[in-house]
Amino acid sequence: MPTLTYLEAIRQGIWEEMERDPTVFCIGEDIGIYGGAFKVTDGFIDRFGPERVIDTPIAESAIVGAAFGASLTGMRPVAEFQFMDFIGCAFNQITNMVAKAHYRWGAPAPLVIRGPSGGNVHGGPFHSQNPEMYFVHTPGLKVVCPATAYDAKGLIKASIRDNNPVIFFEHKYLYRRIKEDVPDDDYIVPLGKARVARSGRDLSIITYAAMVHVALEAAEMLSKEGIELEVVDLRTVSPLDREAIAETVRRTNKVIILHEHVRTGGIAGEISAIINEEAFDSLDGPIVRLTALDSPVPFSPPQEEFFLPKPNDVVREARKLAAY
Amino acid sequence: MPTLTYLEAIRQGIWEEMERDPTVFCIGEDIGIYGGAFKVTDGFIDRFGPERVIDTPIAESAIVGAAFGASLTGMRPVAEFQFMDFIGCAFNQITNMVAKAHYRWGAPAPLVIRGPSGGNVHGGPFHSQNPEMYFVHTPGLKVVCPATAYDAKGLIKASIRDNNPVIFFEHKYLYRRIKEDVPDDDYIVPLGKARVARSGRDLSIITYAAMVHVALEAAEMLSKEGIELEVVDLRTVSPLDREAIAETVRRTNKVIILHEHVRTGGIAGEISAIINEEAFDSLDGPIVRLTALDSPVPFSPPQEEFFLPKPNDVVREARKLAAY
Amino acid sequence: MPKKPKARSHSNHRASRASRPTTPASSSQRTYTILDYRLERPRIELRQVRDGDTVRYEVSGDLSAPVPPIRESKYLGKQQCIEIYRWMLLNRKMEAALENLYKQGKVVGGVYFGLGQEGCSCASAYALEPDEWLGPLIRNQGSLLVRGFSPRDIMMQYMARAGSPTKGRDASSHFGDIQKRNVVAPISTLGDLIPVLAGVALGARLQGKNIAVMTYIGDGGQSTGVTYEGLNFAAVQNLGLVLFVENNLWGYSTPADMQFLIEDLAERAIAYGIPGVIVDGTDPCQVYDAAHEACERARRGEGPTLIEAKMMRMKGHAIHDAAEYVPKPLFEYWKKRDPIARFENFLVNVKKWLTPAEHEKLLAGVDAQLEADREFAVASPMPTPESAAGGTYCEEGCHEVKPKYGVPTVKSRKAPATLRAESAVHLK
Amino acid sequence: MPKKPKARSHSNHRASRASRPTTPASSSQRTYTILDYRLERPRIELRQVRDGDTVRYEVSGDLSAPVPPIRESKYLGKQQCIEIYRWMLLNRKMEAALENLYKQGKVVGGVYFGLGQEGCSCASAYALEPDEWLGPLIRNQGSLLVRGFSPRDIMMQYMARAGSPTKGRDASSHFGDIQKRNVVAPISTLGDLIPVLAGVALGARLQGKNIAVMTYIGDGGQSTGVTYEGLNFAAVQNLGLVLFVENNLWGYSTPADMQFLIEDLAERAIAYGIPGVIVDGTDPCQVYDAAHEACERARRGEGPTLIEAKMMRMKGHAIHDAAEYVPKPLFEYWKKRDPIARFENFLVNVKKWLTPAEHEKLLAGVDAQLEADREFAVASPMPTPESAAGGTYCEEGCHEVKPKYGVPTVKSRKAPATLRAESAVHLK
Ligand SMILES: Cc1ncc(C[n+]2csc(CCOP(=O)(O)OP(=O)(O)O)c2C)c(N)n1
Ligand SMILES: Cc1ncc(C[n+]2csc(CCOP(=O)(O)OP(=O)(O)O)c2C)c(N)n1
Ligand SMILES: [Mg+2]
Ligand SMILES: [Mg+2]
Repeated sequence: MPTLTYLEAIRQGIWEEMERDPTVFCIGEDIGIYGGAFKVTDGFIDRFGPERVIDTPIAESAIVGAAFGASLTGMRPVAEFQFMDFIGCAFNQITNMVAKAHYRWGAPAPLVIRGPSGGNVHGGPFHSQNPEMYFVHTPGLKVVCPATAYDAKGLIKASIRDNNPVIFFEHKYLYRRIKEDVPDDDYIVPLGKARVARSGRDLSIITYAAMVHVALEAAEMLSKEGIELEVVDLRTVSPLDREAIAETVRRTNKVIILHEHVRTGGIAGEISAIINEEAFDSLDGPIVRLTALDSPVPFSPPQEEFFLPKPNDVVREARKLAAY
Repeated sequence: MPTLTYLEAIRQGIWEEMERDPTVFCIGEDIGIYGGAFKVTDGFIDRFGPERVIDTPIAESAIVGAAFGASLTGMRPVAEFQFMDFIGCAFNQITNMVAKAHYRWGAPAPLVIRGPSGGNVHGGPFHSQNPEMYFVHTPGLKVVCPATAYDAKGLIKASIRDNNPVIFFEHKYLYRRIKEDVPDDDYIVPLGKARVARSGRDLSIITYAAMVHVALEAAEMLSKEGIELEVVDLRTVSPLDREAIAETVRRTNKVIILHEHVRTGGIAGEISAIINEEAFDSLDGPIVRLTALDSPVPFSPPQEEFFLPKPNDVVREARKLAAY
Repeated sequence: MPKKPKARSHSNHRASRASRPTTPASSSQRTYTILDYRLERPRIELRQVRDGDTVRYEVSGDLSAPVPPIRESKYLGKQQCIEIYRWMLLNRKMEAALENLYKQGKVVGGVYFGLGQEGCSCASAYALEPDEWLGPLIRNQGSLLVRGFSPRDIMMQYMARAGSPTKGRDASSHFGDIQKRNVVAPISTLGDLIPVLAGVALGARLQGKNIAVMTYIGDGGQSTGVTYEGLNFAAVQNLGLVLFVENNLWGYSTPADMQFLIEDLAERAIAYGIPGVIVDGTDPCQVYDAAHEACERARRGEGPTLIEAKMMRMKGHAIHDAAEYVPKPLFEYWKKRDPIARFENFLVNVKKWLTPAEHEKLLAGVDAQLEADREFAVASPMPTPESAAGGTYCEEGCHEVKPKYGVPTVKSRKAPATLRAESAVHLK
Repeated sequence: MPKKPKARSHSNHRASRASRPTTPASSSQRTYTILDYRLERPRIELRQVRDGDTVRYEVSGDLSAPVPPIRESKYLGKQQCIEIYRWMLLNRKMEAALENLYKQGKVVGGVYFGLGQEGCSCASAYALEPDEWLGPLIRNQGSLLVRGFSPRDIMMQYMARAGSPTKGRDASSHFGDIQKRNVVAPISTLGDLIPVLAGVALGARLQGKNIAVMTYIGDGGQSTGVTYEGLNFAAVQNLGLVLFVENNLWGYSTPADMQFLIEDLAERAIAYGIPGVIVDGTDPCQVYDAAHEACERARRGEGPTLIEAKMMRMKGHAIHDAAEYVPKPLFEYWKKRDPIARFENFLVNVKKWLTPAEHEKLLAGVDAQLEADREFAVASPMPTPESAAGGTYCEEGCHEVKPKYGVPTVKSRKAPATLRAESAVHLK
């Protein structure tokens, strides 16, 4: 099995889908000859030609609109956003035109909007955001946020095959930092299913994307103190895997929710509510949120580090909660 | 004290601020001679002239951008959105340009974006939405949602005087349906402070805007059965009044959160998390969410009624929770 | 700068653009072609005036100009003209029926009218082939009829009935059909359909077929940024979009003059490097001819066309709006240019393609159809409350997604499947 | 439709629009004025070609055309030309210093360059008065210097230091100042500054003063919808916006030809009904003259101007980008048109406004200033981690908001304070 980075895995997933299915095509800014700002579509134009790897003007509403239109004819567009921070430029098109299409008039919209998100790369306020909650809060969309190379490939393939619009957030911190064995063949990871990234009996940490690695690092440290963390990687933040969330709480009775986006209105709130609904009686302590600060993402490294949740924060909160 | 509708109260609040402060002006679509789709600025152009009551092209990003630009010179623009459903057309401008200005470069942005939101008027998927969560989840913005005529006037005045960008959601179902005595003089209702709309000892219901009236109706019904509901009207959904939330839970130990917007990623999640953080030990039962369904707002009356939370839903859930 | 971009090898041939400058670039004068089909150019001015305590609009100019004749079509024969006329009648009479249903309290919400614009809706949609696509706006109920929806569909939409095309979930012209009628359901926010229709043409082209796709935007809605993004995208991608800019002088209460500074919205075509055309929107022959030529261009793979149709919204924005802000003389001026009355005169008196008896029969047929549809619609049930649930997502087995025009043929090219040597990237 | 909208009584006088058609409306030919200041019009074509396994760009055309002279300015005297030249040098050398700091690992993130565009940034900003406003883009670091920021400010931004204008919170040219220098901090998404600057002019006008406000957009960024919305808003509101469209042939890796179909972006002015001007962006005298005339129009309350500056981005998108997609001959062609070398030749050899000795001294002064700033910036501390917190909101006492140009004078008009008789409204 070849060893691929997270980025290579996504690239391979899209490539394979384009080989397999002639209705799949890519559209976005600088994705052709340049291969995209992060090189996810490197070489695609050479293989698939400019017909299926379409460089567009800088016009995000047009990109999403055109992708949706093409999907109505039975195509499966994969639209790249150069940075997910710019998704607000297509917000109306995504949340009103695309997300509501199936409910209103029965039009499936099998399109994927994908691109890099996330911080810890000193990208500053406009190249580090995690805007996924806007879309989790919009019925009609699915929202996918892989944490590993294996999942990245399997989830992008599942997203392309899904008959619903999927917003696919690629964490740019992970693009080249994680590497693992990824099967060369055709597999998918189903949307809406979480995975237990590490089993533990003492307390659960529910998280996804880059924060999975923060949680795992903390789990390693805590394990030495005899505190065994269970790490749940959501993989898909919409739809959420309510069953997996409830199960882990029933097992450990204590839970930390960890996310990289800003605290207020974040996914931790939603998960708190779900736990209340599904497993209130299993709770032996308050649900703890560990999140970024309620501010834009600052640029300067010491500030960004302060802004983001770190393994030490997890360790500190886990100790407190374990002792509760 | 004159009796004013919710709409008249908002109109009076803006009018008074324009009389008081020459830096206040209005900008939006059809707000001049027509007085706005709902007539909130009826007569304003006659009194204040087209210089201060600016009819714009249909261009929401331009409206917000221009309002922000004017605010940088020390003006206090009040921008009307014809329906808050269209706010996605200015999403990037609001969340990236305006919301982040103070954090990034110390520019206060004393502007108000106001307009009608909310359902129950058979407006269909694009004239009934409650998009406030998108902005609650965006640090740098304040989000205000009055439930009464008195508050509507006091809150719009406070919003105009605030040095931060405020998104002011006017519930169109309430515009002409509620009427109360509203002082003719200058008062404000401070942002960020909830109020207890009805005191009760058995369980708390935390809500805002039109749902306050649903809660009060249910409270009336439950009171006859001996269940005393405490109704907390948040008034401002960002910043949230954490103190008021914690207090009511400490008092009643059981809580229902009621909102009109879709369930997943809604404010009930955030409030659940806050309660966990501030008053976990006071909880004698699971936090209950009562919300709209996770779908667009359907048009047909029986469907919309099914979609929205109703007094009977509150009664049913309150009985269950009281018995927990 | 690199001048006159050559057609990129992969995109369809870039046709000569009708609106490109014909004057030498060295002069500071540039000349462009804007085809103008009109037989009259109204000379009327609107201004905002203060009048005692209030501010209002006032018109002046040549308000008593004679009504122009219908311009004979280059393409339409007798039968087609009569068909279009019938659609126009159906459009108008259906809206009259809706107004009645509203008065009877049967309509949920408001009613939108295309009064005075029937010729534009019907004759434009008439230029499309069945396998081509249309995206209507709120006033293009006539276009929907031409595309094969029935008056009962629209009536049931307005009455929020279970049998409506959206099963009660949405209102008015907010419906579509991707199977048979190839109509994209609009959303309220204006301009968003433009890139979507461009995308439909892109999808078809990827499947090997250049089709015409048509949508509309108002004098107000064309101020939105997405209009610009969408039309520019269609232009650079050479997609067969036919965009009707329906300049009916008002965007809700706002006069067109407050939306833009230029004289004719067709001038905006210059900025995209595509053909711009002006037609009298109350003359179905002009509308059809311009639409037909634009569709033919589209089918030849020569890219989009912007057609400005000049006319007047003859009612308020919707049924609640009495349009008191519109100066009365403006209504009177345009009332004389009623598209149906003039087309009737053309068919019955000028061309004598319809005898009075045939005309009567045609009217009666329309009335009968509408009456039957009205009865059907009124008798149809409301949706159940529970029908609000479900359908937010396309679930397993709910739809089969397959290419509409044929499986795209894929050229096989050599290229390495793996990422090339690690290159420098934006933010590591 | 109502023709030639009269100035609405309340807005400033609508000046004659340089780009309005001069041909009679009855012809289908329309002629517009696009002022073109250039002394040469490059004739180069770019195309996408397949080359074995890969796809790449290729240029052809008159690549060996002689370099044009600097066009003598109508307005700039000796002292001003030298000042602009000094700003250009400071701009370029500061960016060279940034490149070095980057290589030394002192820069956080990337570096953006305005190489080849210094004349456009500096000469345009030079046309503004101190109490007027500017909104820079990422490559307009020269404009920021002209507005009164120092090289150390920009260096500290790139090094994310505590003393940077944003106190470490943002990068590159992403800073502003509403107190003294009247600069709006840009955000990354392109085009959003355009309505914002229009709004600044609106604010000033409400306070009784017509000012010029200037901002920039690239050949790529101008494809965004907000560009259209913002410029159209400025046009209809008659606001003194001076928009420089910096056409440097590339938007990241995408050639300008793939952003639009027209030959010159100045043609887009036609669509707004405002003057469109073309300048050679490598000639500071042309840039200044066009900017000055546009600013004067703005100050007279005559509305916005679109100025297209033609030039070439002489590096990659940012420091990580080697721009391998750019055909080498294009770099060579534009290298010969280096704005600094040509302006130096103009000042030293053509006009003899600078003796070689004076020129040496000027260069040395710039170097010394940069060296001092570099040292200061490098020695300055990083922010504390805790400084990330706070400041998301403007708290009590943190800022006083007051009108910058004077309290608006308010006309007193009679009008009833209460809502008129209940009128029908949209959705009750
Ligand atoms: C983006 C957006 N902003 C505001 C509205 C509210 N609105 C609906 S129709 C309308 C006027 C439209 O005018 P026009 O485009 O000229 O179309 P017409 O009604 O004249 O056919 C407005 C402002 C909207 N639908 N979309
Ligand atoms: C709305 C938006 N989409 C995408 C980007 C990413 N991006 C940053 S700069 C750039 C290219 C800009 O090209 P141009 O406007 O020509 O400016 P130049 O870099 O040539 O000065 C792109 C695509 C962005 N900043 N904003
Ligand atoms: Mg209109
Ligand atoms: Mg460029």
